[in-house]
Amino acid sequence: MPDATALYQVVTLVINGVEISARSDQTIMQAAEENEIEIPGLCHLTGLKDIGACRLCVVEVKGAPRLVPSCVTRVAEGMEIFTHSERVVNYRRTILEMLYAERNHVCSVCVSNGHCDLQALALKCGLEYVHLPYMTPRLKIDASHDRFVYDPNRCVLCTRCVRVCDEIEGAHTWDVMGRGIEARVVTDLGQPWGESETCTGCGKCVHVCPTGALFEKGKSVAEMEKRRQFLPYLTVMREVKR
Amino acid sequence: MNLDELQKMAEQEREVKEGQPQKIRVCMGTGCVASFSDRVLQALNEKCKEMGLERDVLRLEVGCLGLCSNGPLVKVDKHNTLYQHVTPEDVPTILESLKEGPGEGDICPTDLPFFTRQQKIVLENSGVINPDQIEEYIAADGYLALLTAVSQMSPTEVIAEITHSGLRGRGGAGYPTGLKWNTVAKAPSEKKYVICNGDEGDPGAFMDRSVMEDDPHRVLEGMAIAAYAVGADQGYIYVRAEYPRAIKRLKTAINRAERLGLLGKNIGGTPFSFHVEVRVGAGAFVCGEETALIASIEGHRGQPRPRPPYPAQSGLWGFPTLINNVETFANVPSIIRRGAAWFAGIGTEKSKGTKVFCLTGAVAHTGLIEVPMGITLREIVFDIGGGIPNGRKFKAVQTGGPSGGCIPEQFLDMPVDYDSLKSVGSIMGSGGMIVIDDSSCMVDVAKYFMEFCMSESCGKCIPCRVGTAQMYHLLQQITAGEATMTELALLEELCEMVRDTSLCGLGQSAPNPVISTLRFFREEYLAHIQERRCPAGVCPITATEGVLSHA
Amino acid sequence: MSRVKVATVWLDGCSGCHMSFLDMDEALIDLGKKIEVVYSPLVDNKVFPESVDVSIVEGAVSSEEDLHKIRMVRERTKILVALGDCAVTSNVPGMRNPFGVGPILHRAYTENVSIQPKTPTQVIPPLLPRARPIHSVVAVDVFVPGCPPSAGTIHFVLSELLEGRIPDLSQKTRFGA
Amino acid sequence: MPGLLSKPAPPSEDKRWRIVEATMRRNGYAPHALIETLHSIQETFGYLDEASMRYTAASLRVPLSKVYGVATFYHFFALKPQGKHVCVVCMGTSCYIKGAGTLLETVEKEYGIRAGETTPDGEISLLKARCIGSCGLAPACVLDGVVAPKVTPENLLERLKELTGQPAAAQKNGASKP
Repeated sequence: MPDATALYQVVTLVINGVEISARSDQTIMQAAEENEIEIPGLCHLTGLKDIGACRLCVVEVKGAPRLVPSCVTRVAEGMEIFTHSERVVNYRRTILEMLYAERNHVCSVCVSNGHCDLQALALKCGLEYVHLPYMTPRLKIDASHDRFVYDPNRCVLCTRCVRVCDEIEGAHTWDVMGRGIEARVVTDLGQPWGESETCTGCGKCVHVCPTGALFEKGKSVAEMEKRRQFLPYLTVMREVKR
Repeated sequence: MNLDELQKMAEQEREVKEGQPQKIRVCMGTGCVASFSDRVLQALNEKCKEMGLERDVLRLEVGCLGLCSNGPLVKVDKHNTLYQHVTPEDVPTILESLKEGPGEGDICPTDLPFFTRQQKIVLENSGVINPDQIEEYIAADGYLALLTAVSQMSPTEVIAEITHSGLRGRGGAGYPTGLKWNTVAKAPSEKKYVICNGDEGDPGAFMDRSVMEDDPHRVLEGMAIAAYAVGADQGYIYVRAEYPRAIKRLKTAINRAERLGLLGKNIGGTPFSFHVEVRVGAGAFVCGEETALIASIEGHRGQPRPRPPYPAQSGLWGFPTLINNVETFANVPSIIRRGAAWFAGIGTEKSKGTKVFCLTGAVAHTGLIEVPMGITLREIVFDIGGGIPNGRKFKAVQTGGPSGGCIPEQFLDMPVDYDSLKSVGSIMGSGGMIVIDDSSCMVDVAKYFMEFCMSESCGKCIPCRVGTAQMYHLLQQITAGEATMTELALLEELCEMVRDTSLCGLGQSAPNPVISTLRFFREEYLAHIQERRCPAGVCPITATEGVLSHA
Repeated sequence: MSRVKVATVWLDGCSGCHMSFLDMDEALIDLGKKIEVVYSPLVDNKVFPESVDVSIVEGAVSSEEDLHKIRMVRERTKILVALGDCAVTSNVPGMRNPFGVGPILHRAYTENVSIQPKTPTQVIPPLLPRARPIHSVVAVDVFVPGCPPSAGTIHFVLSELLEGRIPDLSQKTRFGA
Repeated sequence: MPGLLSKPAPPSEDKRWRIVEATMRRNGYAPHALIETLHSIQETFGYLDEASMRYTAASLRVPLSKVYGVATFYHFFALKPQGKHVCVVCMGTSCYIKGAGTLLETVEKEYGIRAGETTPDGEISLLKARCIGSCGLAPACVLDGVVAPKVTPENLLERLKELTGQPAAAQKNGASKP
């Protein structure tokens, strides 16, 4: 719900040649969405804090020296934005390819086949094949939890699980360990998930996970559908309480 | 301590110095200590005791004398002689020279261009004063600028002085310092911070370490002046854990300065207060990026965040924060003391003042140099550095570390300033300058830097995390003779993409060493790919057939 | 008008893509008027012709033999189609890649075998260090992801090629479809 | 969870925990003192074990996974004890172009360990450094805290063998010391 006392102005800007107006406290992504222009994003999930990490949502802003991440960049008066220029469309495809090449994403045997954000993005961005060499790391699956499984082979390090656990559940069981290409999401002190003393077993991480990296035990190929209705609900309810 | 008292103390200190007996300076910079100058000092102390000269000969532990390659260095003030490659066995000869004058011993000529072509501002006290003695810094007009600023200038006047001096950030990109200060000063907030970035992570660069070790008060004074100008009362100096000596000296320096009222509460008897704390880094190059550095001070993983908002608006714990690097702050006291016009008179039109470089690699004289902006690369390499040893041929100068590039021979006469370096695909960076001769393979050099960026990438954004790893593997294929032109095309494509889409400066500049070597040394890449041959003979090319043999 | 010469090739895959090809059912009859299948595991001809208009390849490149075969196919083919996820991404055959050849053979022929555990050294072509997608070995003209791509997708690909167009599959099929 | 609401007790009776506690106290047990505290533990005990990370988490009220995330992000922190002797090969640019790669390979080959590892007998840990700032003396190594300038593969092995008390092969062959 918009706060009537909030300090914002209405600004006009141009997205893909179309003049639109937006509130000055909105991000480019929100403004575009309201005008039915879809900008792809992966680390972005409405209800969680944006971190501008996946870079899929980068857009061109006329006069700006660099591409800007639309999930964390606020609109401004007179901005001229191109969300689907040839350059950014190509970059998006390469970013997706990087994810496919980084870990071992084998869609045909994945629990999330057909319900996967990464797969959907690949389709949306016209990714037909991966021209980068596959890096095929060897990563161990953690099935120690009695209800859930963590398969790092399918993790894209979007940190949605980390954020939902910290921001919404308040347990902060997940975090990222290591750095660079060696980075992994882990529970507590890197021990098996089933041994975590902080995990409440709420399953929020499983349902915000864009891929089959976190899933419910007992689900077979293509059976894991994620339910995320709780996220906007919880967010709104908390705002009301405040 | 107020301004009058400070000046009186400086005067007294200088008088004491004048009346002092013979002085022998032993370089205790990290380079010389690594060559065992500590043993030389010990021998000197013992010998003096033995000869009963303890009171007559003052032995000074000083910071870096510059010419690290010829260490340990010992300087005798009386006849202004610099002894090089000193061992404990040389001590008697040196003591003898106090009576007889310099005769024997391995004497380093001080009229070398290495010494005469330098112009010292930041390093003016390095190798001259004992960094642990605040009195020596005060005798060299230390803290005069700070007390003058807080007692006689308004913050606006201080910023104006810095702006007019034309000082630009010495950390890399060269953002105008005055402009940065002004933004922080104008940010509306009760609380503000000043951070000194001492996380010098470029391999092959140690200027900031030297400044922090050899003249820590200069950095603290610069920070305090900045704090006064922008309205901050708390500062942090973020130093790499790899620099234990710098950490110790800074902590000592803060302590001494607080005791004299030159830091802490009510500096110089004015209402201005400024507290400084040392924060120790823990081995992450990316923490040189300002938002990552802030995250690290806050106790988080050192991962950058998108800007805006800039730290000047929302930095440490969300408050406006000024971040400059060590060398930038070290310039400030001199500018305030000697005036903006004096500083602006040095250097080129757009790059003012001097720059400290760490000259290493394939040159005769390696070490720390401070030169006016606008000097040519040729002067640095061939005059100051004394040229390429062992009859080798010059190939390139690498500047800017992993974010910079390799500059080939045709640009040797180019003046060294921010814009010229940028125009040839490199950057000023923090000041690493590595001379490369024809025994090095440029593809191998590019691979070296890519490995660096890959393992220093924080892993937050995809282009940098995966892109640097992909590029490193491609370079590995090329140096192993397993690559085809397809791999080269892919490498070039990734360079562009990683540069344009990465979140922070590390990723955005990670492709630079590849881009610049591809631009100037493309034939070396082609030799590896098409002829399966490393022209410099560095890469062990073993592949016999195509990409599959090692896949 | 002579019919377009089409070959289908089976590398390291489960033959599911060929099954899907056959699933075109009655559409095959119409196609048969326009194309001639000159080489395929589905027909008797065991020699790959010197010149082929379209080669449809299923499966990843996993062994020395696959490598030899795909290079030969590429040389003799005008338009090469990578059919299905194994050909496009290496898919299931590629799942061995993180482990390396030695441990995989050991697991398959020694660890999980009770009678005469021994890794065969003859008859079977040696495995490449990694199973690879076709495009990492030879140039590919058309990528048809899917596991397997549906009969409709394959029909669309052939129809477009017969019309002289390179099919745009970006919205028609995807990895794992 | 015990120790979450009350002040947690150190993992052991070891008096050195007082040093760590002093660091936390000086920082008011604030969560942002995490890195400082880990430094203090590493300095005191040589590495960070699970118990010490739990203690830190409880004392500063920082999530366990965050402590682990920070401890593994920074290369300076070690989660395993180091060998009796530590050999650091500087991989700074100057050292690299003067052959630091060969130095590293030599030690790796001789002791069968990779950079970051310790020999099974716990004698030697081999580490890489980004730049130890002794570029003028390239290639340089740090052996048990002492910088060794202008190192060659031969004299590096010799020095390592001196450290571990084993006779150097080169010495036996009558090669002169550096």
